[in-house]
Amino acid sequence: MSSNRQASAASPWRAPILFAALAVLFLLEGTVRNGLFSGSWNTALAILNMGLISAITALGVNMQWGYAGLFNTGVVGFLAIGGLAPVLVSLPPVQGAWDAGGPRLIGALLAGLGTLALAKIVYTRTGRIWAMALVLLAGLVAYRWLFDPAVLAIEANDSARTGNIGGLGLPVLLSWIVGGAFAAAAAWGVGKVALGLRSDYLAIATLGIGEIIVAVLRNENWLARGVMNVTSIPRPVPYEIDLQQNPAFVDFAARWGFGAAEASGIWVKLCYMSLFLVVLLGIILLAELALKSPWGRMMRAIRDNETAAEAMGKDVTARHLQIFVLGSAVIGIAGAMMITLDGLMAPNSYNPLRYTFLIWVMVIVGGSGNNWGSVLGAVLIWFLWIKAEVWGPNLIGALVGPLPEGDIKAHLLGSAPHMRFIAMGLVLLLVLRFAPRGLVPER
Amino acid sequence: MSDQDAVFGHRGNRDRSVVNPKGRGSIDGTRRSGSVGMGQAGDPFLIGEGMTGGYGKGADILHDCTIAVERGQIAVIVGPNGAGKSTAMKAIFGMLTLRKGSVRLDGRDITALNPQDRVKAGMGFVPQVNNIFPSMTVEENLEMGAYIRGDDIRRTMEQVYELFPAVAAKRRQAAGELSGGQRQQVAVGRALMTQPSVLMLDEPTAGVSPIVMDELFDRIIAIARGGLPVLMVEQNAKQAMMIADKAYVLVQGANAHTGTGHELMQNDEVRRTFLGG
Amino acid sequence: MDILNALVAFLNFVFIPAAAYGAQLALGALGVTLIYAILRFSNFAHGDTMAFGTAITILVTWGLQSWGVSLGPLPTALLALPVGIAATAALVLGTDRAVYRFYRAQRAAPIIFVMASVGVMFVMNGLTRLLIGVDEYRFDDGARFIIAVRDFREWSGLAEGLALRSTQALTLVVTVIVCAALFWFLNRTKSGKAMRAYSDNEDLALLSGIDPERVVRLTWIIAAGLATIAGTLYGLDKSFKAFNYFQILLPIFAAAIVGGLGNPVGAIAGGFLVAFSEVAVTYPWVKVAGYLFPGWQPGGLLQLLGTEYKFAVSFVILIVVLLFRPTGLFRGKSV
Amino acid sequence: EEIKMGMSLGFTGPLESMAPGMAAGAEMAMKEVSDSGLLLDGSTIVPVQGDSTCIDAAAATATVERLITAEGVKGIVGGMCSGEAIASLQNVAVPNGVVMISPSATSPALSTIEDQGLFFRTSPSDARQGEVMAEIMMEKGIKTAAVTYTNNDYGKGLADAFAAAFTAKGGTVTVNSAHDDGKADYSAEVAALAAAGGDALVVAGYVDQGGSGVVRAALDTGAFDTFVFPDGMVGQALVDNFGAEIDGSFGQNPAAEGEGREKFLEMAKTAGFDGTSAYSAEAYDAAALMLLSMAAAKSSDPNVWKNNVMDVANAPGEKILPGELAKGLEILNGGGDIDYVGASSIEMVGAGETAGVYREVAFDNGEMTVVGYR
Amino acid sequence: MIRVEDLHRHFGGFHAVDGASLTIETGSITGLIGPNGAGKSTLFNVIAGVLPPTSGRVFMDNEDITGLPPHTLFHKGLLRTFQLAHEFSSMTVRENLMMVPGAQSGETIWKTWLQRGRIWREEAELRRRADEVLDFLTIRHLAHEKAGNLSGGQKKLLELGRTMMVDAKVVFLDEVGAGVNRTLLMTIADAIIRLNRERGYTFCVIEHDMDFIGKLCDPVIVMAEGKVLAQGSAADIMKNEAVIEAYLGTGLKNKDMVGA
Ligand SMILES: Nc1ncnc2c1ncn2[C@@H]1O[C@H](COP(=O)(O)OP(=O)(O)OP(=O)(O)O)[C@@H](O)[C@H]1O
Ligand SMILES: Nc1ncnc2c1ncn2[C@@H]1O[C@H](COP(=O)(O)OP(=O)(O)OP(=O)(O)O)[C@@H](O)[C@H]1O
Ligand SMILES: [Mg+2]
Ligand SMILES: [Mg+2]
Repeated sequence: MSSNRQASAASPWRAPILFAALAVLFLLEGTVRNGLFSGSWNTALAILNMGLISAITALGVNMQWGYAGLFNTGVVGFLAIGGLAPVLVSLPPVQGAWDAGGPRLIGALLAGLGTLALAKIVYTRTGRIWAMALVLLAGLVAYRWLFDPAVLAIEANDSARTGNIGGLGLPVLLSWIVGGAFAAAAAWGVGKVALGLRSDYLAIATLGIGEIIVAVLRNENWLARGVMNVTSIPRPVPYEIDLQQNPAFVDFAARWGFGAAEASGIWVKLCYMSLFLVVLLGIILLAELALKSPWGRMMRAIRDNETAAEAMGKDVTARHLQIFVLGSAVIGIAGAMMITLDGLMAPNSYNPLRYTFLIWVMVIVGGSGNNWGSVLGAVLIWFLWIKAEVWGPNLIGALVGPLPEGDIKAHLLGSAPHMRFIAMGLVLLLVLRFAPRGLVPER
Repeated sequence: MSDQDAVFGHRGNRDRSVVNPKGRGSIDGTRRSGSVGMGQAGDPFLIGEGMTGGYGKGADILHDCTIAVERGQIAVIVGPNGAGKSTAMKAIFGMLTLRKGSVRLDGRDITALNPQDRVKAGMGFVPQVNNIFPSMTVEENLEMGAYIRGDDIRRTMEQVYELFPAVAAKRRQAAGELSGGQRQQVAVGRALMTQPSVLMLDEPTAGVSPIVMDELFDRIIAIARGGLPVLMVEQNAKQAMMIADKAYVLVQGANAHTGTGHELMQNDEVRRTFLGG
Repeated sequence: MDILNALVAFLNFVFIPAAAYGAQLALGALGVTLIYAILRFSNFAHGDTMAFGTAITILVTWGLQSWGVSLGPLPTALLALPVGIAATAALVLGTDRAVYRFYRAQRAAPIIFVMASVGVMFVMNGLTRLLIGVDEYRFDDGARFIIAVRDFREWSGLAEGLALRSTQALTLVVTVIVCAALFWFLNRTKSGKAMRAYSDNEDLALLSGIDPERVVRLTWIIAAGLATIAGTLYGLDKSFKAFNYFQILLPIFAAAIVGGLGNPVGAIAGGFLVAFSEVAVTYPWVKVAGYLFPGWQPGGLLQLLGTEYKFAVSFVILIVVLLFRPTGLFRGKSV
Repeated sequence: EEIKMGMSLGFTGPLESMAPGMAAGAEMAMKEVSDSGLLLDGSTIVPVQGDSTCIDAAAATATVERLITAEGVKGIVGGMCSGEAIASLQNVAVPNGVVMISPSATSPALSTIEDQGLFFRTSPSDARQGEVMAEIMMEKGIKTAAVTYTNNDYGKGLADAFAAAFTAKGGTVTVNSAHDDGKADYSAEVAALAAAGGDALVVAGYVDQGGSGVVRAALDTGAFDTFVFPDGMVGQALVDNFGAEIDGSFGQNPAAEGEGREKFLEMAKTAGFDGTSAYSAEAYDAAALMLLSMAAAKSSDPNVWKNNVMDVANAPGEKILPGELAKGLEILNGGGDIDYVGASSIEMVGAGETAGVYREVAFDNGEMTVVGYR
Repeated sequence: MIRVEDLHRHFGGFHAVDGASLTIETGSITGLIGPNGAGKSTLFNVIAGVLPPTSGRVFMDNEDITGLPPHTLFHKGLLRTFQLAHEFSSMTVRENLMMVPGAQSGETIWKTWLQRGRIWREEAELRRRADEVLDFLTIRHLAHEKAGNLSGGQKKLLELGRTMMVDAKVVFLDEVGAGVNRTLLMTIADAIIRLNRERGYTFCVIEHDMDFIGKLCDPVIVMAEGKVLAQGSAADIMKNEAVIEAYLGTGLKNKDMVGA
């Protein structure tokens, strides 16, 4: 079996060496200017920051897949629902929205949840489907009766600029935790329903659920303005403009030989980076502690052979639910962090290719089941994803250089942006080729 | 796998999936065969001589192990668990690469052939585990046994059904839904369908009931006496020794004792330590 | 009460479009399911394989059209299809050789195959765009309608119209033929059984004398054929746009899975289930109800959910189906 | 001097078929200025493309980050979609003090964003168009209409604005529902629209996206005969796609009275691309505006020339059409004043967006004819 | 200990278990034999909660346990092995054993963050116990091997070893002997007897090796076609005509062709 072959080939130095190589890539990106690298610290740090967020997302996916073998393809949904938190927590309240329909809206949501709970109780107590259906129907009517007017009123409230319920005006950092909680709550509901399914069937269920969550975010304007986007979400770090106007900072930058604009960009990104690193390392610490104890052993056993694990007294369903919720919470935290970094909530941008499958690529390339692997894979793949934008066209430029001028050359040069995909695909295939079990395989 | 299947039946597809890839093989089907060499004078029909090797890059499991079977005879391999019996069978069948030694069949050196080509060269094999096509019907399983045959297979199939009436009744049922013993019968039936020039069986009687075991041994004797050499691994050692023309005791990948079945049965030490009293 | 009008409205807006769309999904899902059953991974590159095959077919179609070749009422693309299939088969065989074969020899985990297929998807994606660009192309010629709305109204005197495009009919017919052929092939022929055997237990297939590489090749060729046919029919019916072929991948997967992965009949059923749930659940029944119960003036549109949620709806249906039948409508691979 | 100008457009992603036309438009303006040799003592303009992906804010931000901090561009034509444009503007362009002029981001949110005077757009905000469209329909005697919009801020904004205006004028919107771009099938949407009914169908989408799919399905099923097309739909592609099938339909798009657009189309033809492709003209104008503003400010520093954009775009001054950039540069170099009209009749108002004159078109006998302007 | 009342389990139209009623006395080692496909494994699976019964009841110590999930039954003291070994193939042999005991504090996620010391002590104890079991099964040298790489027979041993990691009340063994060396099998028989005598485990054993059954079991229950065919002491059963006809057979017919 190949498994033992590669495992034995992996030396303990593998991970440090790869991380060092990655660091060198970023150093080059920050300092060297050529066809491959941009030589700007701002670019390098910007890529790194998004890479760190991807790393946290990848950690969440790795918990679900690497530890427990749950194939969650609804990552985009949990990211999105986490992203809702900064909007609802940190945005200033919208004038008049609450009065227009707030209490009624809360009532509607409570009625909705109450109906579901009641339906469940009725079903378990009586075991009659029609009774449950009746409760659901009645609940639905009550819910719509409360919900629709409230939504209309809220959306009518200054609809061009707001039209949503607004936020609570709390610090945005708080929203990271709330984002995790949102995603965890959603995952709990999803898990209760869908975790009876396995593997590919679970995959398609979660894929659908991800789509549903995004569809809700896109179409429920009262919540976060839907496709109209929410902008200017507060930041936990200073604004560049303020820094540029702060003489002390300008002096400080000049001492290091940077212009104010450049330095302010770097400074802000460094601030973000520290915040992200704290979260990332905290999550890794907790994850590693859990993984390197009987809990981790139990999870591996469940992943290996559910039937046997069940026969050995492990409650497989409960454990699956636990890990699904934990992993999703981590993804939700990442979602909230991403919105904080972007300063923008744009539900249309949540597309599964980018936010589900690219994350999966990160986990697998890094080496599933290994936390450090996921981090490595995430930062690396994100780096490549961004750099492919430049490398692709440069590649085709180099390739068609010797061709004679003419239609074909013009056509190829015109299609150069699409080399982004080819470049990305080739890189991905190459990495998988040379490390078929991931860069840092599970030990 | 009847006891697994039951679980998956109502909870979803787990075995054949990204999560738990059971159907995946362990043999590299892309490997090409090397050339066939000459055999040595006075060789038995099939011989794996001085075989040394192991799985992948791992440590050696076989150490200079020699197994042979003559035309018309039954050779039995016994030994403690993990002695390397299955490994020796796999080595003879080309399913792991040998570091030393050679395999010769019917006057040719086939050490470099890949398993597919050994099948074409006339070898038939029933592995110890994973030896049926679970989602295909019993009948299709038997048909797959006759995959390389071009002639009419109905006659042989009838013979197999006669031998195993229990599976004949289930010929339209998916083999994965059978009981453990029934699956074993299908697996042996599949190999019989091949009409090979040498038959290799890895614990054919594991899990089958005494009455079926007797039938099976009867059949094996008949086959062997018909000229087809049979090489098998057995844990039901007492019964197996009774019918063995040649018996090998393997211990830790090396030949420990060799002789006729009768001789080994007489050998007290062998009987006590390996054959269960 | 006006049953005829209600029926025609239903046929025109729900049944026929959903059936054609369902058939397109089903054809795509067949390819996905086949790869899944035999090579054991979810092939994310399938959408882009479809796009590539269609692009080649279109290029050849243009060539044929410029020579003045046509098929009368049928689209010229049908003539170009074999070339498209051949080129696509060559491409996927090349991909297999360059990418997947390595992992097969390594006995890599299926998830690695899936990720490799994502890589292949990216490459094919770019390749198709290099080949034909990102624009939208229509390449249907021949007769557009079998039944046109206006003609139908005149002929029947009904208030409602009925349209049946030739591409819709073609899609349905081809789907039936392809499915029957595939089914026959897998269950009756020796090669088909060899493919199933390989999918069940690779090692044992090998020990039965089945050449695994031949099975793999055959699978890819069939998959390429299915992809090209599906892609071309889809393009004929709607239009060709490279980007859309990635988008169609999700409903295709949904169809393959809800039908029971690895089961061709399931793929067909799944395709129709997805299509009908998308169209029927979001259909406002007000018009049909108006014909059936004249005089009744419902307040709203009698729409269960807005079309914004159509994809969500079909997924909810899928999940419900899966909860009651966890291996899909038709028992998928489960051993 | 070599001046680098960035373009952050969605070359890959859902609107990938629109990006090349926009890039071609912008590059044409840059080439025109380069060739004239009149900008800042004969500076040449080097266009630098960046792929904003249209939907991935993070990728767009990284792209603009690269354009600005690594390539050192002096202005950016882009972003293409509102969300991505906002993210890259706020996170990169504003902190670095670089001007972005978007040809196609129409979200109202961009009007009020804190941009330090660094953001402009050459496409009008949607509110006005809704008004115009409702007016035209009323005049044609259309009292009920179904509306379908592409599910993004452009589509939704426009559809809502239209619905408000139309209702205010006494019309009825039977249904106002979204369609997603790049989807496999639009039967469900069309079935819903048909069931709601109406005298006409307003398609607030993109011609090379879902908009065409909806129209196609509506025509085939006979659900609607008359369509109303706003700016995202009006274009040669519409005629190519549907020919005589949409006879009797009409629409409007922002375009100046006069020969601006025609001239642009001609130039595009000579340059070898399709000038009618969506937002291509706006992209030309965006690029031209930036370069003219540099000339007016006599500096390529965006923090300086950002203050000249409004002047250059608006009266007083000589009117400048496409192809006359050299003339404009000469005037500006001589200290004169110009009023850039360009291909899409630029008139900047308020927070740096165009007021928009609309051209009314009708479709007859398989052709698109200009009916008038309002 | 275990009482099964009129149990049915159907697969489609096929009645795998067709009205079986039997009792397993506390403290006994009950043998369960029968032809292939008699429904023995199916019966086990129903009792162990892996399969829901079509109809019928299962009681354990007079408590109705029908349809309880396997992990609940485990905690009630009901353990089972699988006919086809279900090892945790990517874990080491020792880990396979150490994961078995329930109620490990290290299996609660927050305790892994806060109670490292306690977990460490528990682990040391578990490792000791696992090594004892490995010694007994003669596979101590494989402690660090991945379970997936074991030989067929070794996997069966591991399967048995797991039941020795905890104090069970009743253990169901599904063909522990198939593929296990006969000498070792007799040692296993001794172990089962010891567990039975010293720790009071109740056993129910499916096996086709009549030497093993004869040495170990009393009473022996014979199943055929989903029903109980006979029940009695091993010696009685081996004399029973019906059992001989359906199951035991009369030995080799081609004996004379041997040894030529
Ligand atoms: N999932 C299933 N679907 C259909 N039939 C099944 C299924 N599982 C088992 N059977 C049938 O039920 C019968 C009993 O099977 P079971 O595995 O209980 O036999 P057994 O007594 O354990 O036999 P063995 O000694 O060979 O293990 C068999 O005939 C088998 O074909
Ligand atoms: N795939 C594998 N990779 C590595 N080691 C293996 C593999 N399969 C078996 N082994 C090791 O090789 C040794 C011999 O195994 P083999 O299967 O040949 O034993 P066996 O004699 O057939 O035993 P049994 O009677 O239990 O079937 C065992 O110690 C086992 O751990
Ligand atoms: Mg063995
Ligand atoms: Mg059994």
